[in-house]
Amino acid sequence: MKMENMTITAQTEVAPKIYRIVLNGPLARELRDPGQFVNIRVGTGIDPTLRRPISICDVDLENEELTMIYRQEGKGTKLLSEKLVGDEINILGPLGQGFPVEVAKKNSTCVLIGGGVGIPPLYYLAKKLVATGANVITILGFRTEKDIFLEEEFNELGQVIVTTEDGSKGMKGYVTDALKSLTSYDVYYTCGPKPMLRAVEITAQSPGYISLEERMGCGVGACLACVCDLTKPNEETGKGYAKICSDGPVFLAGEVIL
Amino acid sequence: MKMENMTITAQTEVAPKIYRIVLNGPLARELRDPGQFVNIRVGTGIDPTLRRPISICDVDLENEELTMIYRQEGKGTKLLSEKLVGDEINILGPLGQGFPVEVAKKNSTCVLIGGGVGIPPLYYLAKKLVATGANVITILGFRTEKDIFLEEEFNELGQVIVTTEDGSKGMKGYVTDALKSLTSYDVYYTCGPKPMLRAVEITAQSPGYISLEERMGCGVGACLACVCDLTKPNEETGKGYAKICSDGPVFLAGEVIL
Amino acid sequence: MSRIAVNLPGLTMKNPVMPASGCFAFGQEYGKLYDLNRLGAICVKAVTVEERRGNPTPRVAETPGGMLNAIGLQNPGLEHVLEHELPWLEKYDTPIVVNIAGYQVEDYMEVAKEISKVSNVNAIELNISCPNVKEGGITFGTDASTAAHLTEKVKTVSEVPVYVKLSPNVTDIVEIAKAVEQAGADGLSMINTLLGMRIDLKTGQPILANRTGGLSGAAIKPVAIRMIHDVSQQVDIPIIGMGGIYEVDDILEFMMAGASAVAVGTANFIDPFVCPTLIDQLEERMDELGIDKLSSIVGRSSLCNNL
Amino acid sequence: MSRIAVNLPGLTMKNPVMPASGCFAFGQEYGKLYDLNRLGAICVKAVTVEERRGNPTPRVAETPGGMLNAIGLQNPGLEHVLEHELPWLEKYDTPIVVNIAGYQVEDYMEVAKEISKVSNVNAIELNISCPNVKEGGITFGTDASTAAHLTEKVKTVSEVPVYVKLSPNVTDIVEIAKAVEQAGADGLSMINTLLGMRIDLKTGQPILANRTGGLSGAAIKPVAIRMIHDVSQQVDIPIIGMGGIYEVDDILEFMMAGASAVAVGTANFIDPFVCPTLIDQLEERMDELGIDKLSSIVGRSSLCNNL
Ligand SMILES: Cc1cc2nc3c(=O)[nH]c(=O)nc-3n(C[C@H](O)[C@H](O)[C@H](O)COP(=O)(O)OP(=O)(O)OC[C@H]3O[C@@H](n4cnc5c(N)ncnc54)[C@H](O)[C@@H]3O)c2cc1C
Ligand SMILES: Cc1cc2nc3c(=O)[nH]c(=O)nc-3n(C[C@H](O)[C@H](O)[C@H](O)COP(=O)(O)OP(=O)(O)OC[C@H]3O[C@@H](n4cnc5c(N)ncnc54)[C@H](O)[C@@H]3O)c2cc1C
Ligand SMILES: Cc1cc2nc3c(=O)[nH]c(=O)nc-3n(C[C@H](O)[C@H](O)[C@H](O)COP(=O)(O)O)c2cc1C
Ligand SMILES: Cc1cc2nc3c(=O)[nH]c(=O)nc-3n(C[C@H](O)[C@H](O)[C@H](O)COP(=O)(O)O)c2cc1C
Ligand code: FES
Ligand code: FES
Repeated sequence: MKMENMTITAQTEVAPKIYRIVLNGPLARELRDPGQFVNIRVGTGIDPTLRRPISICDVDLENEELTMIYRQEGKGTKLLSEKLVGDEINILGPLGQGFPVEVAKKNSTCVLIGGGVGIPPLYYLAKKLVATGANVITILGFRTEKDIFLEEEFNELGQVIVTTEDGSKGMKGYVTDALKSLTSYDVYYTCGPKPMLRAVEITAQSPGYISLEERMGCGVGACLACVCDLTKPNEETGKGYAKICSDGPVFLAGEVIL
Repeated sequence: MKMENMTITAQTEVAPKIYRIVLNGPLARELRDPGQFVNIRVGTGIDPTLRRPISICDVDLENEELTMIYRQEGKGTKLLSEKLVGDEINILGPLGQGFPVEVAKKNSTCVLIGGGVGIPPLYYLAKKLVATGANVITILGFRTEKDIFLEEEFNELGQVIVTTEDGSKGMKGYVTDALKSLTSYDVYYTCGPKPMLRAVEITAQSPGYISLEERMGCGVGACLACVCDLTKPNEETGKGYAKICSDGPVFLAGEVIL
Repeated sequence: MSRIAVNLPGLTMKNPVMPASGCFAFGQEYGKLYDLNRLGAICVKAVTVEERRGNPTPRVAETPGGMLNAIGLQNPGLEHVLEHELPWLEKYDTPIVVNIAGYQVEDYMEVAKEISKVSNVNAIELNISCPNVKEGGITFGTDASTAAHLTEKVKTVSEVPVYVKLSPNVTDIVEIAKAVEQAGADGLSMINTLLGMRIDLKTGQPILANRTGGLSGAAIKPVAIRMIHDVSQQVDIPIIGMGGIYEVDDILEFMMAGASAVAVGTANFIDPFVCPTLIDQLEERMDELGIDKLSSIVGRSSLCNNL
Repeated sequence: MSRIAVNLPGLTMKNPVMPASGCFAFGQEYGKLYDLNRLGAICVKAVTVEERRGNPTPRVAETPGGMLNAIGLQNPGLEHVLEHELPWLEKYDTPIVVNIAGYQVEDYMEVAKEISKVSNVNAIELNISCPNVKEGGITFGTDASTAAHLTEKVKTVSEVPVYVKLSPNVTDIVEIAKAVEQAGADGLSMINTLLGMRIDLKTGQPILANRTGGLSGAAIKPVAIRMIHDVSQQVDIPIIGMGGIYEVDDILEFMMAGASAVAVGTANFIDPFVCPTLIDQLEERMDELGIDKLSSIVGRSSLCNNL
């Protein structure tokens, strides 16, 4: 983990209100696992007060570049979207425990299930899984056709099933509808809104990993803003809860209460 | 009075921590009198909260340009000094009652006495006075040689006496020392720190006009933050005080208690 | 009734926005900038029996996301207000709320009696919460029974509805709110400023000549929301909400917390056009959020209320 | 003694800066980022007798210039702290302050007794001001005699100096400060958070699952300065000042107001290196302002004090 001013080298709107930002700086080299996130200081003064957590979507270790994809949601992401190429931005990260890639064996089948802005962290995961020789099937859930992003990029890494709630593109319905149609896979990885995660956990036929979101204070495990309950107390520490920012955001499915 | 986003067309450091900024926009045409000021919104969010009052130093009505000279004092003027040519900045103004030019008759002698960042509003005043055919003698007080600004500009409009507290340039001492050396003049105009204004008021041998400063809230006369006491109640309103932002900042010497 | 109209005792407002007392003088300054008829109501500066000269300057200091003021209730006094300020406002058909203050109960009563007779005064706001003068009401505002007594007395003489402006500088604002409601208040205004101080590092002394001052602006918004939320669940009289309103969303947040109308103070100093601007933005924002009528969201945060 | 060293009961501090309770857990997280020996002291998260799971999430909400939190005193409980957290801190020679909380007087006493025996604990901070749990102390913090009683009891069992952490959500903080001083408090910590609320416009409901939360950050600084100023003139025990410290100037402002040391809370979330950074900047800023020794400016704003 580092705190560093990184330079924006690209910023584009890839779908309505969805931005792709690329940041350059040595901090990029610190990335350990897909699914880790950074905590972004979107302003310089006292307002906004808190940093904004955004998942790392891709990394270019050689060129020291991190890519993130985010939705312009409220005040902070709006400020972020107004920054220009060449601007510097203060980044704290990489933070948290990401998706375990080593659990996927060569030639095993991994299903990646993402909803909306839960999709981005799955992209670097997919790349890493493909690199280890696993087969990747990706299910991408959107509300409607125009919201779609990253489809092409995932296409290059394996089979992609797009679902839209209104059926305007791909399969009509939810990611779980697509998941039900898959017969055999060895592990799944998922990130998205909580109701989706709950549905995926129930539907899935294999062990899996779930990435959670929560409102954060510190982002480093010190303030206890972002806890979730463990299904059973941690054997080592005896604690009945986990901190999403430092113990997560990725947990083994079933490990935490959604 | 208008509120307008004006464009910065020049910004230079003319002496240590003293900046000259030029703003372009139709608001410039609203200027009525020298000595009026603008209230500048130096940030965009909630911090800094208050606008910063800065006197108008010069105006170019044709090209719609206002010139201000300010000292980088605290947070707000620091933010202002960091703005770049091409940036827009929200201006409220012109505000207040400026120096009366019409009281100076043709060929009469006017003494302008400025201390530090009290000097800028006297510049446009000097130009207007010269235009009406009055003779202008300017006394400019600084702490030390390197703080000097606007000397050359005033030189083109009449006699200039520079005083420095340490004697590094011009006359050693205060503006009042220079004022004492002048024998006959018809009216004086002064702006600077309060102790200087007090000294000038005592020293001067003619009627004069004094420009005051006070911490402001609204800048338009609505909050009563910036009052000063009148020597005797206003005949019309019966009020015993005046608002520096809207009744001033310029008052007839003796009209207000310094 | 329009989507953004609201009705409170004495105040038929075409929209829920009024300038807050002390931030708008008696309207003449901002009246040069826009038509005051666009406002839902106008709340004028505190009026006392006699002229008050207020505190020495500096009277304001900036703070992070806010400001301190220690004006000290400067005003030209009842007679002058009756003769000059209120008549000037007659040309508007916007309801007028007059904020009143005093040293003792009798002062409040005198001002209330005279002011409430004026034909264009629609309501009185009892300032029992000015933190900037020792006798300026803060003692009335921090004790429930004193506040109730004052309210009761003023109600006996006022010909218009009486709103009591509560101080946030108390342990239990609900207690005070309930007491003044029982004493007959027609509504509440909340919140006044939080007591604060800033020190000038160069002198080591407080920036304000009065040493302490009242904190207003965005910084205090969550305190205001909390107090309005808590009070609105315990009283039946309407609340005029204020404290850090800068944006259109803030208006909606205050109303969801339990305010029936809002007042904008400090934000006028940042943007003198803020009141009409927010009013103009209101309907579009309601559309985005699927809010049909403004009156329907009052107190929405407390589930049971008004849904 | 160095220019920036300060001495308080139980706390020999190489500089006046400590992290504030609840914003630094038990040090392990920030200990990965820098050497905790650089700190003047370390104040750890509230400890209760039993493990506490705290409030449901969301537990934080952003506000203008600040944030709300409703963590709800989550902590692993006395035993775990004694066995795991405090031993981990042994490797540092920085004084440790342990913040303690409870449901009733006996709880506080039990924790104080056990914690104060630990060799690397230098002081206890009595949290009588947590606004986020009904039984979390706020009732102790809003009534002078209850606060005094608790202080007295804890003093009978504590082997280290006891600082009482005051709530700002009161009408008269001076009264409470004086009461706990008389009851034997060795120092005061102030201020804890102001009660606040934010509402989510999309749902109409409070953002925090606990509905209300404690407001911290830059927004509350003027309130903290005012309270510290007022209290420091009426008590003789030292004050650890906190509430919105972000910049080096803030440290000096708190000390001029009357604080003998300071704590930094929310700012850690913005910049995890803020404490060592401010410590590093301190002497240069003192030079600029002509301040010789930090201890000489404590209470400078009150003319008479310590000049
Ligand atoms: C570990 C993690 C990874 C994330 N990765 C991504 C991503 O890759 N792309 C993306 O678009 N979004 C992501 N999010 C959500 C993103 O953090 C929020 O959308 C963002 O913080 C909203 O900030 P705002 O200023 O626009 O909204 P505001 O509503 O103004 O934010 C106010 C406060 O609430 C917090 N907040 C609001 N919504 C959320 C949320 N959903 N989760 C956490 N905090 C929230 C903000 O951080 C801020 O503190 C992630 C969240 C977490 C916790
Ligand atoms: C009518 C008028 C005209 C002025 N003209 C000029 C000018 O031409 N050039 C120039 O350099 N300065 C001028 N000043 C002073 C200038 O307004 C302050 O230096 C400036 O506001 C300081 O802001 P800051 O953010 O740098 O300092 P901070 O200390 O961060 O300011 C904090 C608050 O205090 C106020 N404040 C601080 N110092 C002063 C002051 N001396 N007068 C009024 N308010 C103050 C600020 O406006 C702000 O609200 C003028 C002041 C007034 C009232
Ligand atoms: C400069 C100033 C003067 C004020 N004068 C009064 C007053 O005379 N009477 C009163 O009841 N409140 C007064 N207030 C308080 C405001 O009406 C309002 O309650 C408070 O500022 C919170 O709102 P805001 O954050 O929008 O400013 C004053 C506030 C300011 C900033
Ligand atoms: C997330 C969070 C948790 C806190 N937990 C505690 C606590 O356990 N005990 C306590 O006495 N104060 C607690 N506080 C209050 C802080 O110690 C401090 O008094 C307050 O935040 C003001 O300082 P700041 O503005 O620098 O944050 C907490 C504050 C925050 C923001
Ligand atoms: S955000 Fe502070 S512990 Fe997770
Ligand atoms: S600054 Fe508001 S009246 Fe002058």
